[in-house]
Amino acid sequence: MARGTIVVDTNRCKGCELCTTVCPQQVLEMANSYNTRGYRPVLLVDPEGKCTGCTICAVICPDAVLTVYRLPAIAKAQRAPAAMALAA
Amino acid sequence: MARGTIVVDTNRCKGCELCTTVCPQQVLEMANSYNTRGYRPVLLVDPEGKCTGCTICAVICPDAVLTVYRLPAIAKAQRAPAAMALAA
Amino acid sequence: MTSIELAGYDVVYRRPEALVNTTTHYCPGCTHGLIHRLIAEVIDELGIGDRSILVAPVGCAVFAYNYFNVDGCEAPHGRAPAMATGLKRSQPDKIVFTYQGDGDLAAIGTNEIIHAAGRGENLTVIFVNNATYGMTGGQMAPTTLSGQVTTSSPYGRDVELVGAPMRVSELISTIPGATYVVRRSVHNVANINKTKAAIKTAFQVQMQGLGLSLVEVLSTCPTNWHMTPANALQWIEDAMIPVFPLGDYRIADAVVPLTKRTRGGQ
Amino acid sequence: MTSIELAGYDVVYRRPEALVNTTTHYCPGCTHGLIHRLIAEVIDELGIGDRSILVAPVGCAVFAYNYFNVDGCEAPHGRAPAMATGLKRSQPDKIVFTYQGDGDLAAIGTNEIIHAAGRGENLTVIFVNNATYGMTGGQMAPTTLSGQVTTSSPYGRDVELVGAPMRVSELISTIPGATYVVRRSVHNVANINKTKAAIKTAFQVQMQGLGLSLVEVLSTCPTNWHMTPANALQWIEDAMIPVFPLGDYRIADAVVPLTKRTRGGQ
Amino acid sequence: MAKELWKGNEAIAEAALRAGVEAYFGYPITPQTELLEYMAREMPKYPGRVFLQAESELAAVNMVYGAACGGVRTMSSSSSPGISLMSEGLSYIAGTELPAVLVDIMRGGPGLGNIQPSQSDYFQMTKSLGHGDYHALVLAPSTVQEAVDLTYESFELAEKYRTVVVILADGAIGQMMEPVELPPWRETLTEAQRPDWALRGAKGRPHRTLTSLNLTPEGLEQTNLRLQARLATVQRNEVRWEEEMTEDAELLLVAFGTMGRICKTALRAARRKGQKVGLLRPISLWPFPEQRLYELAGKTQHILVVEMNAGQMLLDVQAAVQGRAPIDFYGRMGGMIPLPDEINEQIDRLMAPPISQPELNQSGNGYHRHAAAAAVASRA
Amino acid sequence: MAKELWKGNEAIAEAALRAGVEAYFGYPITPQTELLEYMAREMPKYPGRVFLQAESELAAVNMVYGAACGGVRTMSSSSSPGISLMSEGLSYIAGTELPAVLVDIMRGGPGLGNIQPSQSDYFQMTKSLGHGDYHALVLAPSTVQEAVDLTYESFELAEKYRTVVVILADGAIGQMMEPVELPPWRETLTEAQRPDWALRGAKGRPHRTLTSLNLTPEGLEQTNLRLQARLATVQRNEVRWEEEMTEDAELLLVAFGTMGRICKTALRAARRKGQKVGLLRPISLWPFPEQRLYELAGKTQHILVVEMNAGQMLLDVQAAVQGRAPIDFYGRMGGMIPLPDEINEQIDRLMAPPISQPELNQSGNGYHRHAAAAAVASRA
Amino acid sequence: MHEEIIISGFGGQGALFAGQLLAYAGMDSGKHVTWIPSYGPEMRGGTAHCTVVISDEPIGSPMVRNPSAVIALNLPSLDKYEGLVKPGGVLVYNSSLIERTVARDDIRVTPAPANAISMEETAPLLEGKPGDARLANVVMLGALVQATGMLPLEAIEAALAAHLPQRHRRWLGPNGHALRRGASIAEAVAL
Amino acid sequence: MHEEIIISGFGGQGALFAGQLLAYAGMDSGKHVTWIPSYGPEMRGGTAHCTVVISDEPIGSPMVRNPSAVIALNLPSLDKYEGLVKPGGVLVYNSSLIERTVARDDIRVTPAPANAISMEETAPLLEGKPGDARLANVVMLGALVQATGMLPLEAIEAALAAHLPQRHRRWLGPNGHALRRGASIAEAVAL
Ligand SMILES: Cc1ncc(C[n+]2csc(CCOP(=O)(O)OP(=O)(O)O)c2C)c(N)n1
Ligand SMILES: Cc1ncc(C[n+]2csc(CCOP(=O)(O)OP(=O)(O)O)c2C)c(N)n1
Ligand code: SF4
Ligand code: SF4
Ligand code: SF4
Ligand code: SF4
Ligand code: SF4
Ligand code: SF4
Ligand SMILES: [Mg+2]
Ligand SMILES: [Mg+2]
Repeated sequence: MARGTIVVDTNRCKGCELCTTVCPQQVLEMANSYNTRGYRPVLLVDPEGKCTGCTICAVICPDAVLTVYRLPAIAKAQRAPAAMALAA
Repeated sequence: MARGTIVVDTNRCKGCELCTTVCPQQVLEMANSYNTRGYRPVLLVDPEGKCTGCTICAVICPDAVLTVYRLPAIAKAQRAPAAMALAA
Repeated sequence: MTSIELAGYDVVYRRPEALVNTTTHYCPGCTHGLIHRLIAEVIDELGIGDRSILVAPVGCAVFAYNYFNVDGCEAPHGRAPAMATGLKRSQPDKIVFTYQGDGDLAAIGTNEIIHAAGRGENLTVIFVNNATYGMTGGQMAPTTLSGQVTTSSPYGRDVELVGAPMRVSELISTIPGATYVVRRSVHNVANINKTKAAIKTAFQVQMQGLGLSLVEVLSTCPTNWHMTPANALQWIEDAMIPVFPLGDYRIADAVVPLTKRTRGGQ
Repeated sequence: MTSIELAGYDVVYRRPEALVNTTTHYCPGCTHGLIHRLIAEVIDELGIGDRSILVAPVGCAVFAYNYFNVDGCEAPHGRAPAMATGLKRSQPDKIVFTYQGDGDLAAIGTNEIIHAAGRGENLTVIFVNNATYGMTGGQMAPTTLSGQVTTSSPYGRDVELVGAPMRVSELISTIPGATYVVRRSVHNVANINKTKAAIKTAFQVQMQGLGLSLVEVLSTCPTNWHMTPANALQWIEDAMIPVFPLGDYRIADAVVPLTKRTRGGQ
Repeated sequence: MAKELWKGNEAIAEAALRAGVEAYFGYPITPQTELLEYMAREMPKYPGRVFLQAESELAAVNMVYGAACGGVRTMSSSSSPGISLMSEGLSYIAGTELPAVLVDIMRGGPGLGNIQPSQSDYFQMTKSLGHGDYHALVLAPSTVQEAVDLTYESFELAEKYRTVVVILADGAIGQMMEPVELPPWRETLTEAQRPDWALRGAKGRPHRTLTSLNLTPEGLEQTNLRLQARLATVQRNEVRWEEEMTEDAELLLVAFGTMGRICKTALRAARRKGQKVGLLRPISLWPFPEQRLYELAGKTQHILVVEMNAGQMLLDVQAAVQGRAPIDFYGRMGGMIPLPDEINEQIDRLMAPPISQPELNQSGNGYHRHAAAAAVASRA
Repeated sequence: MAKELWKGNEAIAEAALRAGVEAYFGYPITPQTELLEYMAREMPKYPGRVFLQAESELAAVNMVYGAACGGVRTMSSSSSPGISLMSEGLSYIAGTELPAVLVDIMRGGPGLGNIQPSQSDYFQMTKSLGHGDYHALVLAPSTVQEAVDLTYESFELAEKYRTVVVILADGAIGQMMEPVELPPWRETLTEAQRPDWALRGAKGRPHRTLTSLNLTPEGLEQTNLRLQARLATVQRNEVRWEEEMTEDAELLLVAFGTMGRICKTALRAARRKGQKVGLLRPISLWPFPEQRLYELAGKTQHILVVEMNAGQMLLDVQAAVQGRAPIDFYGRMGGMIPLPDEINEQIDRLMAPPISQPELNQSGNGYHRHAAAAAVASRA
Repeated sequence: MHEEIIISGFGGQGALFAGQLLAYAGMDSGKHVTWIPSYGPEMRGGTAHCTVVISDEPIGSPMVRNPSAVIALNLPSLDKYEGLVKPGGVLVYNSSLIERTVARDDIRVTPAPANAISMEETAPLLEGKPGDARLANVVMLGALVQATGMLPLEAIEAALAAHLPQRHRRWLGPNGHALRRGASIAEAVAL
Repeated sequence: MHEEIIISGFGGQGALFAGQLLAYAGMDSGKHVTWIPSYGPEMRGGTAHCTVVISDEPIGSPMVRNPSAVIALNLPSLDKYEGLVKPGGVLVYNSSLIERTVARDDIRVTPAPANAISMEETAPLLEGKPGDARLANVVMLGALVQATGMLPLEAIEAALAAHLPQRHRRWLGPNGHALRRGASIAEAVAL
């Protein structure tokens, strides 16, 4: 089980790619298919379970598309500073 | 002959008394009669020829009522600093 | 909220309650949406969603009232601070905030913001500076940068002819009634978080009745800048910040404790 | 001019040519007339009477165009800087100046002056601050002092409710396009002379195309202040100057030589 | 209650206070300023009510817009140039279907004009208070008492129809003193009484939105149809006028506001001379009493419209009369007021047939023109 | 000269350039913005000409006012809400008797409304472009070519009558492309050609003053009489309209601008069906072709006014027709445009007697009402 | 009855207040009244006048061209209104400031030395200083009311008592005197 | 002749430009023409369409409810306009993006695989990258012009040569090809 994961509200993603540019684990990619609004949404491609649930992708997303999850214990110990305000 | 003198454009004076408050020689008084606009105009009352032509009265007059005269020689020597810009 | 629960995981980030569960009309990558989200998060955190009233501008954010779970209305172009004044004066227990673009606040509506500040109205103003008129197709704004090509400055903004970019925070901070005036940016995660903290302080200033609070946010317009969203963020850093330095332009004495508390509270 | 010659005497002061040979409608002791005279003297000294255009305000000075021997027109309340912009842009060889009260410039017309400054319009603005709306019978202006009783602040201006007096020179001086921004007063002879020097510099700034010049002049309204003219001058010194400190608020580098020259030339 | 002598501007302000106005926003302008000044003095005496001098009329109307969004009784007042500055805001208020009251104490125009009484905002007020399809309900008092009564009622009308109600008077009514009986004090609204569209914070209910924007033509058409339907109701319910001696009138005077009352003096003088003159004085200028005028036009020989302007209500008269009687106009402008003797001169002229009049005939002081029916046909 | 395909907004801008406009001041607003953007691109190419984006429409109109004081050919353009903000300034320009040209590319209202084509500024433009007694000369093109021609001519008209001339079009004309033949380039004025009232510096002559202020009612009345006399001349000289198949028309369509041309399609369809339908398309909305309409009303059975609004020109039609024919109205609002099939439906309805129609009848899509004659009499 | 009165003088001579007194008195006597001030082109100072109509009937025009009674407090006012008084009307003028006489013989003319009377009546309250002209308006009003008989003098007195601003309270007595002296002048003229 | 054409697609598919080409070609062939764009409620993106009228007579309404010819570049456009085409009219749709067929049998329907053709025609100029859909609009226009015969194909070619923006000059050749290929599809269908 990865330390973190995300859920993409696919039909609300506008494919702006901003989250992909900031993810420290580089586990985000643009899909090749289109969503109902005609955009290519982002995908979590994390076969190795690298996502830390750091929330950085969610912080930069202009469209509040992402929900971020973290394993409880690990979450407490390794919170990234950038995410702190948002987790409050 | 006094060093200076003034001419009051009597019908244009509004009797505000400002000139009387600033004349260093105290030679200005308000008339007891009224001008055509219903104001009591200022008068030069200078029997002793004290007016220096310093222009101070004219500088403060809001209604450009006063013309100031000075004897040429004296004028050059004794120009008051306050009047300089105006005499330019 | 609609976010799903995942067995074994805690939710560490989810859409704020105060943000309506819908898709905005903003262009992909436009940071209007991001700033909306930050405001919604602050409203949630302060628990003021049921007594807040938004005054939306004329500009790309004209539909902002559709995106917040708070009461909202729509001002004529530039007049949001006057409308907000009418609302706040007659309902002083409400939290009234305006959301305004640079055309709206820094061009047609400069008078209204200056006098709302002058009167020290208890209002919060979120001022979104994207250096252009987004909604009407990218004309020159007072905040357009020197040399920037827009549809109404096709040869680049000529400072000789139309003056230097207008610096709103600098201007408003000279007015005593504006007690909290800061400039922030959303070009990266660190600055996004700082922006959110400032927005929170701005609302708290109003909650304490300390006067007008204004947060200027440097924001992108990828569409009219003709850039990718990522390049647009970069352009904020490279081109806008040198002209519009980030920082605190006025923090009145009464407001200082609030800024401390917000920082500490994070 | 009409002044008489006196045998043996030199005329050391006479009405300026640029002042129309008529009586103004101003109340006795009102310093609007005095400021008019200073402007007229400057126009004479600079020899620009035949290429100057005045934009009069709505306010007590609404008839100012009747008092200057220069072409003149009348702007809607507060819009003089916009009208002047239209005149100057289409006739750049003319010297265009506005004469505006504090209601005109600091209330309804704040947007126009800020953006004229923002664009660096080559205009000269004489801003007459008498802390009230003279023409309409003495209502509160943005520049009305704290506690000052007016017909629309009958219990005294309450800073808590309507904010502190607006400081125009401070505000405008933050705008780069306004290259010469100073505050002067006409409450005594020394200050009258300084005011005149500033007005002269302001016109010279325009003649050299250096941007917007603004001279704020603290002025009396004996009628609505309910004071004698002499007491009104004293009130400027006692009550107004502490709130509106005299001084040079912005002298752009390019303007500095002009201020030296003007001083030297006196 | 005993009558008191009140100045029009102050009486209107007092009537608004008694009607429960909670928020007043305005900007000084002659000849309306006493109204603002009265509010400045009186409003602070009532807790929870707001007086604020705005930085401009533009700001004032948008403060009213804001307060109105909250379901608060609110108003502004101004005079002609100030009203022009409000037109965008008023159009927004109309498009958002909000109630608000506006007092216009008209002065001479166009432009800065002067501060004398005039009726030259008739068109602005009845036809196009800004862009878009809407009308305000426009009420024109001819006495200070009527100004009080109409102001008092205006708030209810505004709320009932979710519309802007304008009290349209001229400087004469603003400045004159007359005996007045003041209406009783009305309570301001409690929270529970606030309208169900008001923005008061989304506590325990979904959030609400007030806007004049609708990007789809279909949607905006619906807004407009709703607006027009409401205006049609106003047209059915709120037409007001006064008549004097119309039964046997061979010449019908039509005049509103100050001009309406001045015409009464002329009417009486004419009747003393045996001339059968009547008067229709529209009180609601929008909706205009077109139906009644149409009826009266069928019974009279001639219509004379008198205004303190170049002939603005005249157009509504023409449209209502539909050719059933010839229409003449007499007016004065720029703050000049047609006095009874001038009007009687016109009456004498018109009642001495045959009438033959050039279109624009500036003889003596006044500005008169023959405006309709036969005359139109005979124009070049 | 060969025809080129031009977008309305840009063609108007180019026509103004060719007419010698020297100073343009404006503020962006859809659906007019291309006009401003075209000026931004082209003006800098001509030395001595000025393009300036103002901080608001309020500033823009006053920049125009300033430039006009100098006897300079000047103009602005905007769309409905922006025009509302100009009303004070326009009233000043009128009161100062200055020439200026204004283009209004109308959109849906009231308030912010939307950016679809509409004709809902008719009242604002023809009746009260601000406070006070005045009218602008209002010209309504129905094609891009006509927009070009009228714009080109508008500057001369403005100068001849010292008045504001309005080019009133809707978003459809602003946005559409049509083949256009452009007029020749005209020189801008030399210093010697400047009008003798222009403020150009008091060199070798007494100083001049331009103002709309006159504190004495007698003085302001004179200004107004001068203004009215000039407007009367305009009414004599400048009435323009187009007619199609009016000779034998049993039903007369009256429509302007885009609506006028759409009615032509309906007219042709009706004629193909053997219905005797004609069209009067007013081109000058002020002065309105009332005389011609009065004549035609005497020859037709029925009049149908069609507008992209709730019935504004309708009032002028009613006033002109004077009951000589029944008048019906069909309109759509909020950016909806009556298309030929809807109009033909109305024609069919009206040409199948007997007519009996409730006052406000919202059936199907459109907004129609029976507006005059018998109907008025039968109202409650 | 139907009276149309114009009261005119320099700004500061109290023409407007005299008119208000008349209007109050008329109202309190159960009449219809209107009071309307008129602004000259001057922004401050200049002349001030008001029109008062008192009538048994509801009042149509509050403005009049040909008043039935005029009070002229100064020469410009006399010049302006002398010719306008309705035949049979009353003209009261301030003979303290106006030296010329009135030519018309179809109206009743009452010269009243209002300033002089005011000086006499005000002097006692001005502690040694000479009297001033502040009561001239009331003297004239007394003369007018008496000359026309439009209202009982007591009505004016009551209006004075009710409407003299608080800060001028101590002037109530002298005002009453001034009013009566004005009335007695008119009486004398009428005899 | 009198043709009323609607061209509709996603923003970016070039519907408006295709309409302009048609208008230019019509004008240069001596016809009366109008071109009018139509805005959806979307502020950006969404659908874009335009109406072109080409006629021997001066044009009345530039808007039409029932076009004589329609180009549908995407499915929403087909859904919207399929039912509106005048009986006897022509409907050309982009079969690369639209999988369904058209039910009406009172109009002439031409499916054209416009994206596919565009890919083929653009690939050579895109240096190794796969082709893109930028010429789909011109393919469709070719098909429409051929199917209706409203104008000679050469007129469109000339319009392309005259009005293709300078920066797209190198695409002139491929545009011509795309146009002809569109035309030949329509020809095939017609046979
Ligand atoms: C009175 C008026 N003028 C002009 C417009 C047109 N208009 C709509 S939005 C806008 C500018 C928006 O720019 P900005 O405020 O910077 O917001 P952005 O779209 O960039 O977020 C303009 C000029 C209008 N709606 N009303
Ligand atoms: C649009 C508009 N609003 C209000 C007024 C009324 N008005 C005339 S002058 C004035 C204020 C003048 O005050 P200020 O500018 O300070 O000049 P001052 O008379 O004190 O010199 C106002 C509010 C007006 N003429 N036009
Ligand atoms: S939570 Fe962090 S690691 Fe996981 S996808 Fe988002 S940015 Fe990448
Ligand atoms: S930042 Fe948001 S909208 Fe953009 S691609 Fe990522 S999830 Fe989609
Ligand atoms: S010139 Fe000087 S001394 Fe003479 S009167 Fe004037 S102030 Fe007095
Ligand atoms: S300062 Fe001028 S106006 Fe005043 S009293 Fe002296 S001369 Fe007269
Ligand atoms: S136009 Fe610009 S500001 Fe507007 S939504 Fe698109 S990217 Fe954002
Ligand atoms: S009212 Fe005041 S500002 Fe106006 S002229 Fe009189 S004293 Fe001067
Ligand atoms: Mg912007
Ligand atoms: Mg002032």
